[in-house]
Amino acid sequence: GSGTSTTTTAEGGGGKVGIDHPRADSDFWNSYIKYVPQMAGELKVDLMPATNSQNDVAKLVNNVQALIGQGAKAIVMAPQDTGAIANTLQQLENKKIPVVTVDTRPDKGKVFMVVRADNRAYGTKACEFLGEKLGGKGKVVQLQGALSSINGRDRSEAFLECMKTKFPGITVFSEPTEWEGSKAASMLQTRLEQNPDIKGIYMHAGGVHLAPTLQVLKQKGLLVPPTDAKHIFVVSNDGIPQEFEAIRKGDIDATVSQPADLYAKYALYYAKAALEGKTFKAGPTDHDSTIIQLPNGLEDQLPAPLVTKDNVDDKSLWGNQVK
Amino acid sequence: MNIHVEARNVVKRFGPTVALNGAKIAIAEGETHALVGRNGAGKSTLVSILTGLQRPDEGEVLFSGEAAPALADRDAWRQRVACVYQKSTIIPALTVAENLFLNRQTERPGPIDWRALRARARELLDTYEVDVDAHVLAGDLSVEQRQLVEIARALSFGARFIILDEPTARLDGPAIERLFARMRSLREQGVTMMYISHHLDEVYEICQSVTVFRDARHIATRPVADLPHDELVAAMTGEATAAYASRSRTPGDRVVLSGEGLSLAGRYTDIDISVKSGEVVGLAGSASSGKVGLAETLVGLRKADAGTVTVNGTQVRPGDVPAAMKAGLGFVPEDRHHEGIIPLLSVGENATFPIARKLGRYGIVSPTRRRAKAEQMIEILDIKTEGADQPVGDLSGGNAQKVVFARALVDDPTVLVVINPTAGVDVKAKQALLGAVEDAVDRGAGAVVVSDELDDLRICDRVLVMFHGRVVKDVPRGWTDHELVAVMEGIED
Amino acid sequence: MTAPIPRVRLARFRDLTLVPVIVILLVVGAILDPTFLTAGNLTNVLQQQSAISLLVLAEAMILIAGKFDLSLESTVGTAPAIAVMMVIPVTAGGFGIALPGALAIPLALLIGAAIGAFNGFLIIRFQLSAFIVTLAMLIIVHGLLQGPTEGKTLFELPDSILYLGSATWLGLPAAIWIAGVLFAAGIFGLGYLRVGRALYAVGGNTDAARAAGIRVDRVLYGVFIVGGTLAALAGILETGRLGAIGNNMGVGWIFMVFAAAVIGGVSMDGGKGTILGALTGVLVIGLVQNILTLIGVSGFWQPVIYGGIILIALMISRIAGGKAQD
Amino acid sequence: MTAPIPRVRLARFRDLTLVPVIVILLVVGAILDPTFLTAGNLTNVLQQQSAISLLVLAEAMILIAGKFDLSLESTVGTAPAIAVMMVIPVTAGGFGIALPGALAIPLALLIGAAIGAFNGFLIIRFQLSAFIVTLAMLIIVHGLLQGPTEGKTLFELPDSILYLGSATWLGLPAAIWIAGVLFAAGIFGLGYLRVGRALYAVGGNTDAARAAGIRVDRVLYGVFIVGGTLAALAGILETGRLGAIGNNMGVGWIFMVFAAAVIGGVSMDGGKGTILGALTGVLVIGLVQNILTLIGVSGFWQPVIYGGIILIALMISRIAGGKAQD
Ligand SMILES: Nc1ncnc2c1ncn2[C@@H]1O[C@H](COP(=O)(O)OP(=O)(O)OP(=O)(O)O)[C@@H](O)[C@H]1O
Ligand SMILES: Nc1ncnc2c1ncn2[C@@H]1O[C@H](COP(=O)(O)OP(=O)(O)OP(=O)(O)O)[C@@H](O)[C@H]1O
Ligand SMILES: [Mg+2]
Ligand SMILES: [Mg+2]
Repeated sequence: GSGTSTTTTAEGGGGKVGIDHPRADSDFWNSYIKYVPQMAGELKVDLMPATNSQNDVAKLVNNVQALIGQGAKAIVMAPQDTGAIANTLQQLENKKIPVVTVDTRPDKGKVFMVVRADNRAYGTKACEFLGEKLGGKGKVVQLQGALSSINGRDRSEAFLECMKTKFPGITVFSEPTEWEGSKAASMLQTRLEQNPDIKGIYMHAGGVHLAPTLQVLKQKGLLVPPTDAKHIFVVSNDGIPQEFEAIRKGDIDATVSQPADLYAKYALYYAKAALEGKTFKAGPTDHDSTIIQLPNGLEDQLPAPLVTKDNVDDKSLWGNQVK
Repeated sequence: MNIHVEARNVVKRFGPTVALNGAKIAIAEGETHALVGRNGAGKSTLVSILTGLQRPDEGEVLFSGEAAPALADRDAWRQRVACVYQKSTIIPALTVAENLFLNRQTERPGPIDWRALRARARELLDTYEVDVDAHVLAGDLSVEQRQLVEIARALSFGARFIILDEPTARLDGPAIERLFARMRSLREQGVTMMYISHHLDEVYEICQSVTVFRDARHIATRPVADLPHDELVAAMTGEATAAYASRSRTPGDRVVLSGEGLSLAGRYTDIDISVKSGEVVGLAGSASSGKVGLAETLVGLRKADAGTVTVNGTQVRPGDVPAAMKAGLGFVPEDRHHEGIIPLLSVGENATFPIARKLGRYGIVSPTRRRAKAEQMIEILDIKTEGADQPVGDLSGGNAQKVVFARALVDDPTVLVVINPTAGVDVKAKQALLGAVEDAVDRGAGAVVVSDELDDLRICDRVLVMFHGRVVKDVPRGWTDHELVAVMEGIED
Repeated sequence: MTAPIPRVRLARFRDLTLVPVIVILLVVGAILDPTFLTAGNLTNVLQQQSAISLLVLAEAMILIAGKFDLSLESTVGTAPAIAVMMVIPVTAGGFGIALPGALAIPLALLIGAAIGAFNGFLIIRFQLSAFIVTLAMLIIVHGLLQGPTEGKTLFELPDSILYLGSATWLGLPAAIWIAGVLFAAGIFGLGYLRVGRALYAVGGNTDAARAAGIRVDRVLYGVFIVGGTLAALAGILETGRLGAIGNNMGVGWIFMVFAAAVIGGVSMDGGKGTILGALTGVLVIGLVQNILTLIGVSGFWQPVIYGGIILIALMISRIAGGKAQD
Repeated sequence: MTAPIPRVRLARFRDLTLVPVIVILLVVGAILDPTFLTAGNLTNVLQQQSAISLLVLAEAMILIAGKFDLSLESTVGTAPAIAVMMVIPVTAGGFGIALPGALAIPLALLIGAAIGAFNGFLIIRFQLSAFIVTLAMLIIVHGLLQGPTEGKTLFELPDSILYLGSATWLGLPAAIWIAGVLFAAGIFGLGYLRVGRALYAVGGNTDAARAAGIRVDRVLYGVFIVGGTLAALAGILETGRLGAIGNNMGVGWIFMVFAAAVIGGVSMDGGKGTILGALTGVLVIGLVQNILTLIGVSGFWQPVIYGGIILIALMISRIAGGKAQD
């Protein structure tokens, strides 16, 4: 186990773990969903059939109630609305059911562990990459996710903040795409028409933004190698195999690999640990991450490496493991 | 003589209602055959079966001795029979021209030549002397103009058999005359026709034989010449019925309804009208005389451009129907489908909307009291219905009209305005409805009767004749048909 | 005078065409999962449906009056959010007006009523298409949540607004009581009150209703305002249940609301349907969702099963109702 | 015979009530941003709208025939996706049937037609409410994309299906040509062909249409099938434009489709409106979106402005059209 864990009770890890998936229509989450049963097998977690709240926190609440009714002793969830889950967390705490949240950090209510990578760090990494490539001046576009999603907002705010402080010479256009490829393509196309001198793009979600962006660039004849002066530097976010493919081909330059496999693995790991009565403390872990203390629990901040042409073939990246 | 069209032993049920119960009809080639019967006797149901819109539950239809085509084969039906249905088949959003040539806009395959279509339509309208522009939207026409368009369309098919289901219920005298002239010339060309009307004198004027239906059954088929008027009525009603005798009375002094200086652009100008308690005032006029527009202003359905309306001493805000009703007005609108009935609601509810506030306290409407009141109205007006809870939409045309009447009378109005009150109602019902108007007046109400039918106007103490939006003459009781028509046509004075 | 009686009975039963569906769902649910028929689970189903059921109640009334309101779903989030932002401090995301916390609920209801009145104004006064007006309003009203909050969730809420959605009265969640009472009022009002019957008249034939002395515009304004207010109340209940107001609250509900109303026998063409029928529609939708959750159907295929069940319920409601649907 | 002439002219112009709005938008756009009036930008607007415009064309026809189809938006993604999965290898996410790549487009169109036919079957044969049937189908058809793909985006597409949406013909994107030709066909067909006029008759008064010998059921089946096929074609164009088929393709379009059709003068009650009018509706929506993007309105407030403009366009269309909307 991790260096910071201690077992307080002796009764071995009994009890079923209920899990709710946040949505079934994005590549990243689908990879996660696929990893879950695999990791449950490896970790020997007694997993109940998963529910899916389809990006609706009200459904999530209903699902959690049903899971408890069916005898779940620990819950893994990924609330996409981090406020509206407060009451549910309160109820779960009253029932002494530990909760592991994945990807998002609830604003209020007790959690046993938050398993996530730092979304603000994604934005900052993308900003730093683009800033350096552009030499601190020029114009960049960020294709945002949905503004009502905490992750989209974190990425967006961190990106803007970093640009403002570190690269004040760069102008940023922010396009709210609602995670829709169609909107992304239209907005990018329009923006490039208006500002042909745009030199960088940060996409919040490779799954939805990658293909439309490449298609727009191709149509405009801007899909050229970095050595060409017309090249537009593109940073993506997620780390799906297609992004790696694009990096290899030189179509895009980097992506932030959001660890779908580790999300699944450590979510289940901590759920099981909670049932076994283990507890954790802030500090570094045995898997290249750091646990930090939150007012309402702990958070294991998993590494989210920036993938470029240099490390795109790294076997440990989750995007290189799926098929 | 060859039988052109025959229906044998037809049974048609609608849920619990038996609309046709072993009914039959046989129409000889080239004759104009009347079908008469009381409201709800099943006439229109037979029409829908004879035109292939509905399948009979039992029985068969033969054209010239051959079995009728399959229901799906609309073209075959259209070659055999054309029809003016009782319910409008005009499509309001399309132009008159297109309505006339619906689904036959082109003579040859290929795109529609709109100019040619309009020309054809104009020609057709001219042939039938229908004074309507071919390119206006049918929805902008008056009820009467629409009816004329439907007739022109049905006659234009060149079918050898034409059905007219109450075509004259919405037409005025001259228009009826034009229709009859047309029908006579078609008959000369050997066209067979089935004619449905509640105006029995029309039956005698235009038809050679007549079939009577009563209670969903065939009662008699006779040459009209062999069947005197009272026998025909007796066959229809199942009992001897005397002709309606209007009553005489002396109007009171109190003015219960008055309009002063009323004008509405394009409809009527500078009208003064006043109706006393115990008085029936008729409003007559040929098409577009403005009588309906005026009546609708009096009841609040329309706002006049100028002038005031006073109901029972209260000056009513223009266009405020509830206020007029509160002041003591009851009225029957021109078109029962448009402003009369709410088809999905029950007979009882439709009849009692104006007195809903009296059927219970605290805004509650007691269903028991509503049903009791409704049953009373059903009784008084002799409405043929399964009961107060039947949706009005399921009633036959004339019975639906009686429900609208019930709504007008339910609150014991001090002022009664009825527009085309007997449109589509049978002889006996007509008597009941005119009687109901006179009863209300005998109880002290004042009434306005707007009608194209001279029979309706006979109960009036005086008739205001309108012509091109102005009252041209105030005709006292005792007029002859000829005199009144002359004034209406603007021939006299 | 004997024939009419069966007819009346039949007409009454027409509201209840979904009862067999509900019974089948209860049996199927009980077979598939032992938890299903427990009091706890069924209470959960009712509680989960209580907020959306108020929207169904509102939409059923609006549909019966022959109109349409898509914007209700946006009011669910916006009305309580704006009300809350008027009472909480700036630090918690408020406007800085800091009105007393006790005003949160009345304010929310007022905002809901105002949105309804504005819809009514555009539709009645300008005679605009209700579908498109309320579609535009759906977008605008949601924008009025997203704009001031800048997409953030409000989670520091005054206790007053949390109470209704989270309290328990006599062993049952307060939300169930509230929805139950309002549905009872709706059933009574539309069945026996003058103003309720006027909705049917207006929806069935507006011109005839006007000619029968009903103040059509007033009735329509009323129904839009009541609709908006009920949507705000739904938002308040949901706020209490979730403990916060997210930017997505209510988003996507409206389709389910229509589905519930229509399979419950309310016509999209106006003048037809009952509140009791709409209630059975809500219950069917709630039970289907609960069973799908309990048996853990794969999220990917869930929509197919779900949509399929709506279709089946629709067919049953059609067959039992006997008439073509509009 | 002199008075009628202005009336006819007016009736013609009624299709074009949105032209002043378009002019205003062009002027406002030109003032706000110099890029706006460039050929490049306007071409972009047309290209961006070409896929959704086909949906508007489909929906306008269905609305004119008096029906309703919400499921078109799901067909946009599902038809091309299923077709693609029938031609690509398992490794790329296919079914493993691996039909020839050239079949992708015909297959997609066929799938669209089949979805339309199924909608028609339920609505016409069982006389179910079109709104709710197609709502259920919206959910189901989207599930039929999400289920087999397990939510993954299809990236490896056959060239054949990418071609139409990305090619350029005579200097303009092929998608614009295709949409243009289909709109021209629609304007001609609904204006000058008997079958097109039959849509108006069916939508205006079904009984009257039947009495006039129009095969109502056949017309309705036809319009649903054409609608589904156009939606599939829209999906093909969009696939080419985006280079991949995501699970969200088409999702959320249907509201914009209705908004475009209705502000363009097509009635939700059937029998009224023209394809030309619908086209102006699409253009208004496209220009508004483009201008909002160009001037970079804050994403949070964008919906409010956007919804507001729809309302304004609706009012202009109402005032210029002169009649109450349904
Ligand atoms: N679609 C229907 N559903 C239910 N009942 C119907 C329907 N159509 C007709 N009926 C009933 O069938 C009976 C016969 O109606 P029909 O319309 O044929 O009468 P009619 O002789 O034409 O009367 P009128 O002279 O008033 O037009 C009536 O009792 C009517 O209520
Ligand atoms: N909805 C309408 N819109 C425009 N003009 C109308 C409308 N209804 C009737 N008119 C026209 O107004 C004039 C007066 O009509 P009104 O109905 O008052 O007279 P009327 O004597 O009852 O005529 P009719 O017997 O043709 O109904 C006529 O020229 C008529 O065609
Ligand atoms: Mg009849
Ligand atoms: Mg008249």
